[in-house]
Amino acid sequence: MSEHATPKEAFLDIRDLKVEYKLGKDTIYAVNGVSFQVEKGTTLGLVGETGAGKTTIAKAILRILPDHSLKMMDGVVKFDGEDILNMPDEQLRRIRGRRISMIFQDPMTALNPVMPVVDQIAEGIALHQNKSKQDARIAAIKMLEMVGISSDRAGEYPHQFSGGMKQRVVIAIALACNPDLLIADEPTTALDVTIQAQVLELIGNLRDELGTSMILITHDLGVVAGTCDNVAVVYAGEIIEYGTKEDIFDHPTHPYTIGLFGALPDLSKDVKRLSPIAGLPPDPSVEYTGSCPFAPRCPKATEACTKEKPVDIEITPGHLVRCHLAKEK
Amino acid sequence: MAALLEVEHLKKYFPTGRGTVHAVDDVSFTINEGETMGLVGESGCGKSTLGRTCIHLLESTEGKLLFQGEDVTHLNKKQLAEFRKKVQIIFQDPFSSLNPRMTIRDTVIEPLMLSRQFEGAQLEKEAENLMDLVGIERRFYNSYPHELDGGRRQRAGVARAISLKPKFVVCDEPVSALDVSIQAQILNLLMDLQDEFHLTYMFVTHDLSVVRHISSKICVMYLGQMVEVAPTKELFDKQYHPYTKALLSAIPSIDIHHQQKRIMLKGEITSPINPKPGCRFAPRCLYATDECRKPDQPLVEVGPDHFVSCCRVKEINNL
Amino acid sequence: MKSRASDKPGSLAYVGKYLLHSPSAMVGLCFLVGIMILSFLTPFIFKYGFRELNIRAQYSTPTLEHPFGCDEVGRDIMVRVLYGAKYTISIGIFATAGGGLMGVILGAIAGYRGGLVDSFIMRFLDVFQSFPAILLAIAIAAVLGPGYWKVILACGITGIPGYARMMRANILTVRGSEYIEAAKSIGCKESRVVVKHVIPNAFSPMIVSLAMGVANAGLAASSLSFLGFGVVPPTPEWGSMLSTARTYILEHPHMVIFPGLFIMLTVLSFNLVGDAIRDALDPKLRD
Amino acid sequence: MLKYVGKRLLQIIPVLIIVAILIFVLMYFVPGDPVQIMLGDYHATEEQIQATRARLGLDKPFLVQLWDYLVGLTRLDFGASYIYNINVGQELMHRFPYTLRLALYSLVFVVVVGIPLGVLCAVQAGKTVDRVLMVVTLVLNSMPAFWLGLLLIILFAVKLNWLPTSGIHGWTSWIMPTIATSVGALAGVCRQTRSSMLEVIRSDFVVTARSKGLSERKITYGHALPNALIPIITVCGTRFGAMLGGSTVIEAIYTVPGIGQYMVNAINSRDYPVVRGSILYIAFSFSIIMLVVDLVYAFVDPRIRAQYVKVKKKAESEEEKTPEAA
Repeated sequence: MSEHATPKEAFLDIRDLKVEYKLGKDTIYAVNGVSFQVEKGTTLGLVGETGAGKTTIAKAILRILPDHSLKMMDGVVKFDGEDILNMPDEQLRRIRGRRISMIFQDPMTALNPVMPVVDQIAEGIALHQNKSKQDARIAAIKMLEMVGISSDRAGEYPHQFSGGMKQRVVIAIALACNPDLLIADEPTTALDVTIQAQVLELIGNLRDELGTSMILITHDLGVVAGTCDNVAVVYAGEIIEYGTKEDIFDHPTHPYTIGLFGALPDLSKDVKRLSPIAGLPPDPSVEYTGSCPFAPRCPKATEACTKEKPVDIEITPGHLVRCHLAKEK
Repeated sequence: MAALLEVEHLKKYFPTGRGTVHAVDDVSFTINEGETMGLVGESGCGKSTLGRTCIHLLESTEGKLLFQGEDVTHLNKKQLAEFRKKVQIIFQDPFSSLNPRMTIRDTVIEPLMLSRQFEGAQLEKEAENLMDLVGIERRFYNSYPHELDGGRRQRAGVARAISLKPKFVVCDEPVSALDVSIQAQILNLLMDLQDEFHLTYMFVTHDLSVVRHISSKICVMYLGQMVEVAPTKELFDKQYHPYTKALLSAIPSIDIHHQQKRIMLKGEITSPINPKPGCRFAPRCLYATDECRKPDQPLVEVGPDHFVSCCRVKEINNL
Repeated sequence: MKSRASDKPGSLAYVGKYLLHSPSAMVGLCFLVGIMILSFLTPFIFKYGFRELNIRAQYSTPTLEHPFGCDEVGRDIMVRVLYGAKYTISIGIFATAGGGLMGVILGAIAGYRGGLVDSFIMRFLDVFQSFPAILLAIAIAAVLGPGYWKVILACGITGIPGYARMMRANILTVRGSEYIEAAKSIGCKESRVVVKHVIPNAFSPMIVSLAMGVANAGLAASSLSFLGFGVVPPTPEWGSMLSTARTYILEHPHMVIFPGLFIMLTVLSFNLVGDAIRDALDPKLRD
Repeated sequence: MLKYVGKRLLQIIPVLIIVAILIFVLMYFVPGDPVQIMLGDYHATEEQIQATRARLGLDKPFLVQLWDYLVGLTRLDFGASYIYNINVGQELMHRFPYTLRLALYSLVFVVVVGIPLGVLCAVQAGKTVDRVLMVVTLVLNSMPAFWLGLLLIILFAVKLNWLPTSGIHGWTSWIMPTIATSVGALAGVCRQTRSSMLEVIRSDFVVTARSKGLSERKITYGHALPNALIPIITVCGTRFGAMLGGSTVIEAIYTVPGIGQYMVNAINSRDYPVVRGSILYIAFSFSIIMLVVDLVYAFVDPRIRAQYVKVKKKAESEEEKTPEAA
């Protein structure tokens, strides 16, 4: 496994993270040795398709993966110098929601349907800022106004809000205690495009205002282009390419990254035919220990790709590619 | 090109406990033979309802439907059976659109069998040809839908839809449940089939980049009303309706060096239940005046085949 | 996606295969089949008949000769208990089959036709649903009087409203799904849509509640017999045996133990099988 | 809300009328003459029989009898017992407290023990506690209540001599009936709580709650349980309704002078006014309990509440309900 070129400890430092869980009789190899860093005040985009392991990475950072199916979690997750994976639960709970918080994909299900929204926000504030219930409510209403929901709707229940409004509530919950790191897991996937624009702008503005670091998980390269500083492309539970936004969008190097761009209908270019990536997404119940997981679908695969697992190659400073072919460039 | 489907002042209302839902409210357009019309809009705008109403999966409340020049607004059982052979639909969710208790082979065979054009071994052979055509491997012929991935399931849905060699296919968000890499495979398949069988598509979607790729003409809907219809190239070059402008500007672009300024709309889509007269977009529109709230908004022709439903289109765009 | 040998999802063959691989379901099934066979074979296996009086052995506590002891007129309780198995089990099965069939038909009609027919059927069932199940069975039994077939009728009718509601709900779900629209769009006649697409998919979830229903019907039947509204003595139905034994409970408590134990084991077996069927049909609940 | 309750109460009336007519008609045509049974074994003369018929009004034509009965019902007059000549309504009122007490004690026992056990099973799903409890509740669920009642008598009354065998003499008399009535329900509630908690525990909002840093206890009882309550309430309500209708077998075993026993005896002696009266009472009390259950739903779930209360026109909240998928 590679070490990224950052000798000093980053704000969030993840090294060789591995997560496996059980699904029936199968073992799912969800995350297979992922390492990356997030510096203070920057935004990292985690891009990949369904089942690539993006959400698992995010949940592992907060250790909120479901206990009943989790089989193995290994590696190092260091947040501001503290080791998250080996921390006692009590200490971890003081970090969750206060220093690291999360926005979830589906606003329809992420809110407790039988609790007024203001209480769902106030709960975290009361817990982490030692405020009385009354004060926490006042602070929660302020949060609601900050995300563009008028205070007279504070006592309403989630079902009384539309999708976009619910996502605003979720954002308010996440930012209630002014966290240092925000993990946004597909925050706009369930929303319409004009609402997506509103929500992305809201997240972006609040992030800049509060100076929060962010990990944005998405399958949409367009969203990444507008929001992130650095990008990690995830495939089969591995980061197969990592770099700045410019590295990835201007010089995509891994055949999968190139394939993703080719498969995407582009608004600014005219192509008669799309060039899809052949084959199917990888089977997560197979562990690719001795080969490149992308080899079966890769148009440029050589014999080496099926026999040896590629390691990260730094083709330009900070631009890492996990591919045998990157060497030749 | 001859017109294949002409839709005139089509309306589809649903009575509900809380009032009448105006899902499709006075929509008119024409689709020519062999072309693809993209129907775009956000969730709840009535685009799926419109697609289904055009092919008699839902009965229209008011208006006129012409198919190959014939009036097909009202059909008796026999006419409907004939009509069904010419129009088909591909659904969004490739799981719920396949009967979970039928194998892929049975799903594809069923329409062939019902058409009575094939028998016995011929039936089997035709079904296998179809499955081959859409790219389902032989080993999956006898699989049940839950054993397949989304892409293959959608291929089965496509095979069923084209089995009777229809003229017109409504594609209702056929790729929105699929991943980017699989989405491209299905889009290519649909385009290949269009060339091969001279199909006409109505492509219903919320994804503007997909619709730009596949359509020759685009119709934008908002809350049951058509706001703008134009040839694809023209629409992406120049939009006239304030909603179309906002919609197009909101699409995240993958061009990191030219991120355009987004037009932010106020608020969210309002209710289609007993809507107020006039332009449905008016409550969110930056340019709305009292005039916009009058009933019977005009459809303005702003260019060749380019229509906009906005009474202030000239002032807004300095025409 | 790994492609296993294709079994039609939700089909009986599929459920059967699953049951074979579930230990608890196999235990339940073996008990039921075993006791059913024994029940028919008692005259050939045991020394005593189920009606055979033996005054000398009156109130005998369990011995080697009479493993479960003897009753107030010296009949061998073990023989009687084994012989009586066929009543509880068959009542459970027949009542559920009959009630289930009626319920499914009514529910299917209500769900598919909708409108007035639907309201009429559902209002009619409301009348039945204004009673708790066991009290409804008692009320019906009160009207019908005691007897084997009458118990089946009482327990069967009791089950109808529940099955009908469930079937109706399933039909409504299936009817709204896209594959039904697809079937219409490829030109299926309405009858074909119903028979080929709607009914099989709507019925599949019913299997679970029917399996569970057998246990409930068996339990209800023995309660009826216990109260004297069901199968009456001298037939060795377990509930009626308990009803008799109850009179002697202070002096001869052993008479109470075995009939009740076998009711419990039988109901438990049906429940085990039912649980396994639910697991087979609802993979969501596994893991 | 009040309007909804009123509407529901009005809906109960036609159901009760149909039940009344149905039961009257059915019992009228059932073979077996109550007068014969009343006058018993000794040879009654034809005059005696006729006199009794006339006294009970059984000599009138069928439709007249039915009409008299229905008119009586509007005055809440259920008629008098053939055998004891006591007004059925009064007797029901007299017996109701016994049935109510037994039902209430059982409900409390079921709720206080069953729900926490179910929560425990869900939280510990797959671990030893859960596995053991699941087996135990499955066994208890399969146990006929009357057998359990008899076993309790053998153990606590016959062998240990701690509790009275039957009848109601002081609070100790309630212990065994309560246990025998509630054990099956308790097992059912425990299993239902477990399964609906398991479903809720995996939902996204529980993950949201966890990511806020709440303690597991707060997540379980503050977020998960309130969302898992609806099916649990259904089970509790149905069971309570059944108990309130009279725990027939239990009342029979322990000779609790409740409504269940009243009806069972009446059926055996063909005391039709009593049977009709108790059946109507059962239908009425069960319908009321089901109404209460629906109101409790509304109390725990604002979405259900919203359906009952006339909704204010709120444009945004209706967005998701457009028939796009229709």
